[in-house]
Amino acid sequence: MSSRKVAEALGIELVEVEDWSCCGSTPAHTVDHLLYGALAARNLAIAEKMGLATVVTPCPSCLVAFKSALEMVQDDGKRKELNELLDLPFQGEIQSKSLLQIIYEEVGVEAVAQRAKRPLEGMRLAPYYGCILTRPPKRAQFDDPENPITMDRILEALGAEVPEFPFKTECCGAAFGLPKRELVLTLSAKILEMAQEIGADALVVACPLCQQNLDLRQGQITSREGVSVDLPVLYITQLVGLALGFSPREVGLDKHAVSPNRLLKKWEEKLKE
Amino acid sequence: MRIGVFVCHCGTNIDGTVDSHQVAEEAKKFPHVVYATDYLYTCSEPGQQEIQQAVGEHDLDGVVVAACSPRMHENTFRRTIERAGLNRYMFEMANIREHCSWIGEDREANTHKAIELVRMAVAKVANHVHLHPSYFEVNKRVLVIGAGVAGMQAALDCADGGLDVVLVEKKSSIGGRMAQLDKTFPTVDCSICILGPKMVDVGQHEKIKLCTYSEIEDISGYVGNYTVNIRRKATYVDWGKCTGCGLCMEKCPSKKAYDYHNEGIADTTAINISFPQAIPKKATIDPEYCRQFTKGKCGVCAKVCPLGAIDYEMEDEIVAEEVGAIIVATGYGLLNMEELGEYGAGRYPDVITGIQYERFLNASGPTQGHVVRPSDGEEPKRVVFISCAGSRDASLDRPYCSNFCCMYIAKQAILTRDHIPDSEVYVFYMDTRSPSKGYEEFIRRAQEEYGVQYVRGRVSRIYPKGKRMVVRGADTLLGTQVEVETDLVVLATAATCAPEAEELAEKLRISYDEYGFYMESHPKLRPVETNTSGVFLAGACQGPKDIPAAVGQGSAAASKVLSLFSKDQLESDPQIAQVMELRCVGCLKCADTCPFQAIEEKELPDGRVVGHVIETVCQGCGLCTSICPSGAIQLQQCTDNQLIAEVEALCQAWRERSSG
Amino acid sequence: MPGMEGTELRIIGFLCNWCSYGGADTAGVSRFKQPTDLRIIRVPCSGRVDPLLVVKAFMEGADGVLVSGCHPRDCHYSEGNFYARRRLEVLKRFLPFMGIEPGRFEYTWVSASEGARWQKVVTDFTDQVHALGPRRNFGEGNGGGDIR
Amino acid sequence: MEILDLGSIDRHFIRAVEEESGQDVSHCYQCGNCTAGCPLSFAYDIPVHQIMRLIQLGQKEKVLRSHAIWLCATCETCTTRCPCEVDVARVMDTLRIMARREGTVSEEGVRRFYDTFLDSVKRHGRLYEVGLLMRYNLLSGRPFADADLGPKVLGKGKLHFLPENIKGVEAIKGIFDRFAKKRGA
Ligand SMILES: Cc1cc2nc3c(=O)[nH]c(=O)nc-3n(C[C@H](O)[C@H](O)[C@H](O)COP(=O)(O)OP(=O)(O)OC[C@H]3O[C@@H](n4cnc5c(N)ncnc54)[C@H](O)[C@@H]3O)c2cc1C
Ligand SMILES: Cc1cc2nc3c(=O)[nH]c(=O)nc-3n(C[C@H](O)[C@H](O)[C@H](O)COP(=O)(O)OP(=O)(O)OC[C@H]3O[C@@H](n4cnc5c(N)ncnc54)[C@H](O)[C@@H]3O)c2cc1C
Ligand code: SF4
Ligand code: SF4
Ligand code: SF4
Ligand code: SF4
Ligand code: SF4
Ligand code: SF4
Ligand code: SF4
Ligand code: SF4
Repeated sequence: MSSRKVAEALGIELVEVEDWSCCGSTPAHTVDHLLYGALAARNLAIAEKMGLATVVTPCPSCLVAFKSALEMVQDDGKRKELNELLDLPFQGEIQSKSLLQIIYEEVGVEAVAQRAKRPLEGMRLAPYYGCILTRPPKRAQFDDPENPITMDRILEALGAEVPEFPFKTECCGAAFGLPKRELVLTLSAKILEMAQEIGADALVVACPLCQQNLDLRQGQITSREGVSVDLPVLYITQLVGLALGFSPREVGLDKHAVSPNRLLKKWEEKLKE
Repeated sequence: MRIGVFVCHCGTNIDGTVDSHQVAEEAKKFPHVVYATDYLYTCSEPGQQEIQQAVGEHDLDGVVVAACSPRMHENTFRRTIERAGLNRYMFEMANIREHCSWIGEDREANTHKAIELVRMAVAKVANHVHLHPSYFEVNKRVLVIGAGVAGMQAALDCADGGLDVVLVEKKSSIGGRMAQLDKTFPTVDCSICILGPKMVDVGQHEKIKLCTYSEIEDISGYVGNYTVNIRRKATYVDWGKCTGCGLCMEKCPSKKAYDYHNEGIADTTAINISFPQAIPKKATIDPEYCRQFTKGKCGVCAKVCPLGAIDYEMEDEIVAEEVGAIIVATGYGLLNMEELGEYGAGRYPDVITGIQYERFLNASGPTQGHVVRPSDGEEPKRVVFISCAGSRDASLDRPYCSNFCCMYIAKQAILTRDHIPDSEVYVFYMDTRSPSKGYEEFIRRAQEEYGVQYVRGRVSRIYPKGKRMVVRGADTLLGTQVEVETDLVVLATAATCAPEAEELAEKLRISYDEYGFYMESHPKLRPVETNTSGVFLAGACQGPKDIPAAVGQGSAAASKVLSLFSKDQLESDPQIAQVMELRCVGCLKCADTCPFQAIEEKELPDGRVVGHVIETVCQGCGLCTSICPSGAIQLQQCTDNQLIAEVEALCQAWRERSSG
Repeated sequence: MPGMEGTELRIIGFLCNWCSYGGADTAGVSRFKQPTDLRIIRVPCSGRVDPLLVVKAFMEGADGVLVSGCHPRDCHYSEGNFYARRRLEVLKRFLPFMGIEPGRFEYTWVSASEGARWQKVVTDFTDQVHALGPRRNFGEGNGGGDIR
Repeated sequence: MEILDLGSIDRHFIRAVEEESGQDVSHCYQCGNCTAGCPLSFAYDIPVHQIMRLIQLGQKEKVLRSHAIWLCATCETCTTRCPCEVDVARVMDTLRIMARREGTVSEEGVRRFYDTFLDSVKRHGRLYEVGLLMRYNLLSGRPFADADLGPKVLGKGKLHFLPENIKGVEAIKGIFDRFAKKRGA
């Protein structure tokens, strides 16, 4: 798990929420908003009981679920309904943030850069934020909805080259990988193509679902959409990890479908210079 | 006292949800009421005559009309009873329309409320006394703030009518936005060609004193007698000497100063004359860019100026002017396009605003009228216009329509096709708004004669693709997503209030709406008046409007001032504070509180000191009345007794209600 | 006139002529429906509202009193609303000592263009007073029952 | 093209959508921005602004039987950019819930996927990915879909082969049970 190691190295203390359960993400809210809220609220209630101030999640879908539950709990009527479903009462006195937000706001770009042992020089990276990390702004309360820049700033500070990437928030097809694969292929193809067009060596993501869609399916995209794509898709935490001095294996770069070896090689050469 | 009550139906406006007849019947039971009736339209001529008649027949000495808001017809009815021989202040209105019939659907509750409102009004009138206005001299000079086309028109009309005018303009030249435009719709005549002569007239008019590069510092006084302090900002050039020869501009080494007139599409020099037709044509140094100021050395302009006009030591100067009326014509601002993140505005050089495009189109603009793409200076072959960029947008807190952009888009689209015959022009729009004479025909011409593609749908996103931009929108008529690759995108950014409009309003004590546009006294019937007497509005400061409308309002405001000044003396409102000297203990708390310094110390023959209200200065706010420890100073028509009478009448009604 | 007894409470409003009274007019012109409890008294400026007048209204049996003026920097008389605010704030702290719940008195700002805001202010305040219910001790006729 | 009888406006439906979504559909002025930005527009049978229009006209059948509502990925583009501040994504979500209730789901595959997903959460407390993949593929009658990904995924230790039940599985079941009771199912 790259996130945990990186967080620790940045001085963020992560405690696993005991016995966490899946928040239900997209499927739950198409069934019922109350059920959706309750599944997320269960985790938050446990975290509250553990005395934690913030729940951090690497997954924007979970984040949305948490934020929705937190929104619901502000309303007295809805809070009552929620708690009728839960074993452990949920107070709503906790906040929820993405790991990216914690790194950007609490650690700070400069502090991250200062800890970098191996700057990301020579890498040309296209940051891809996905559709729900910063939108809608009212709920996300983080970064800019149209032109988010937090990953850009972190990567730049770590020495990478970050070109203007117009599709930062275009949708990759989200949860449709199984039920509507062709949609994911079409949408992900556009994003990958644009990244290649601007000469990126890799896409940088902050969401496991985006990562899956964009990384795993490149073979399918190439054969179905008739566009040849071959672009590693890395988590922002993995890149921060590399800069902090972790080995590619330590940050889990061996687990990707599209090998980042070319990128790594380019980087190592640049570092040697 | 003998009070008559007249309850209005206002057609069905009141009687629809209030039983006006029953209100009149109940009113007959109130103390002092000797006559009560209801009438279909009380403000109509027969309605007013009925009041006049009743005053005579029933020997009334006080009148209550229960009808619309007093803000609507108080003056109408005051005049009515005056014609019947009563003192016009022996009158009160009960607002049973705006505050009652229009806001509740329950007829019983409304009727009941109306009865209580009438009862309160009756109780107040019973405490009224005769009031008589006094008269004061008027200073027949007028201040016009803002020298756009509206302010210029107002100034010229006033000056031609014989008034002395002080015209204050923030920028170094008069002309306003219109001076930036290329051509004007719907006739497509050259903007500066029609504005230029007017600017010269203003500049040369012996009755107009021009204060450009100036702002209002503060204003005190009241209608007929205002004192205005004007800050004349330092230009660092002695305008008495400068001839506008432009030599300094040629030699100034600081060539990257922001060019306001060209909306930043070109740079200018630190010392500059904002545009060739500027009036007055004088140079100004922008200290933000001048090396003498930023680096402490240069002095080139001082060396080259043949007239020795440069003065780096110059400081702002405050000049006081005495005037009797004020016309505000400060125009509008434009939305900062960076608020439109989805269009990449501010990030992508080839996404520009409509006013920037005017400068590209303009033959005296930085490109001599050649339209080019800012990123590489090449001629665009495709131009996309996006209407309502930030207007009609509740998500940006700007739900209103900016009024003139539909029309100028059509104009710019036509001009684009004129300038670049092989160009393709697209307009994304939601509706086209073209309600004035010749306007709709103009938009049709853009489509029919000039082949401009109008696409009904909003644009969601713009992103760069190679050297071009991709505009992704919808065609809602077809129900489909559309995309077009283009060289240039022009945003019709929303018209906003002028910068610092609110601050100026507070100095003038006029109201503004939630967007910062100034509030007229009545949206239909008093469109250029404000609620502060002596202050008038003209042009886009009241709300976005085009040139014909702005000019019309300029003339209208001028005629209001001319008619105000047609009398040598003005009537003062007698609804002001009065000190009962017997009760006054001379603490002068009232004088400390009065925001208008309307209270002075007065020594009585017996040596006692009391407060004294200066009649013409008092504005009738009543602050003094609520601060006075001995109840000695009373605001006429709103005395303690009158307010208490209202409260008591209401509470009496409540008590009767609960005891059944 | 027992018609409204039980459904309406006794609410009185002091509104400045330039802003809030105009705002209430705007709400009317826009037909923004409101509860019927409120009776409005027009004053030139919220600064004209003597705290004693508010106390008087409560003594005489009002269940709620609302004062509304111009927005802080928008006063027709430059600073009347600042005076009003200062004095009425003091009053607000004083009311509980007279046995009047603080929720029965509000001081707010509404401009002449804010019809929708006025509708909300009236509705919220009326709801707030209804939540507190009618004042105890009232009905004897002299209204002074609350002050010992 | 059929003639739409404007007398057929189902006000009850409009109110239900408004209540459940918390949105005022009359705020939509048909600018088309949602359709313009929607990444899935290309796949929709009815563009999203027309979904909004059909709701305004109370056309319950057409809306709840549309494919579009099931192809929406809840990407929030429409909500983010709607100039009238309509939370369009929330409306789409509400329509899916209503379509389930009314039994008018037009995209069985998508619904089945969501159900299988939730079922996995219900059984194991977490997502049991391989189980989800297999169950879903079995149910949809294409057992080998995405089989090409198998080695890529399993070989890299990405998906877990055996379900990893959480201790609180009972607690999760409790949520589902109480929920079912509350909704009267
Ligand atoms: C791109 C574009 C194209 C247009 N094309 C047309 C067209 O073709 N035809 C048409 O009819 N209309 C057109 N218009 C509209 C036109 O610009 C306005 O109708 C017109 O300028 C309004 O005139 P105004 O005098 O009310 O305001 P302005 O022109 O804005 O003038 C206001 C003046 O007041 C000054 N001022 C502001 N605040 C202060 C202050 N506090 N103290 C002192 N001075 C101050 C300003 O500097 C300015 O000089 C266009 C507008 C735009 C944006
Ligand atoms: C159905 C309808 C609804 C409307 N609603 C609104 C609304 O809600 N709000 C709004 O702002 N506007 C409204 N309008 C527009 C409004 O009617 C006009 O703006 C307004 O009446 C124009 O006033 P006027 O004085 O210019 O012309 P008019 O009202 O037409 O007055 C002209 C007068 O001149 C007289 N006259 C004509 N020829 C001669 C002659 N040769 N010699 C002597 N006298 C002559 C006529 O008899 C008439 O009395 C509405 C219009 C219509 C048709
Ligand atoms: S007096 Fe007022 S309420 Fe009566 S008819 Fe005239 S406008 Fe209507
Ligand atoms: S300052 Fe001197 S050089 Fe410059 S324009 Fe004026 S007269 Fe000419
Ligand atoms: S002193 Fe300033 S304005 Fe004059 S020439 Fe030098 S830089 Fe230009
Ligand atoms: S004038 Fe036209 S472009 Fe401008 S805001 Fe109104 S409708 Fe939109
Ligand atoms: S506050 Fe009252 S008592 Fe004091 S000086 Fe003024 S009028 Fe006289
Ligand atoms: S009413 Fe009193 S405080 Fe107000 S202006 Fe007149 S004297 Fe001054
Ligand atoms: S973006 Fe909003 S206003 Fe525009 S069509 Fe869609 S829902 Fe309606
Ligand atoms: S949330 Fe749904 S309808 Fe809205 S833009 Fe995304 S996919 Fe389209």
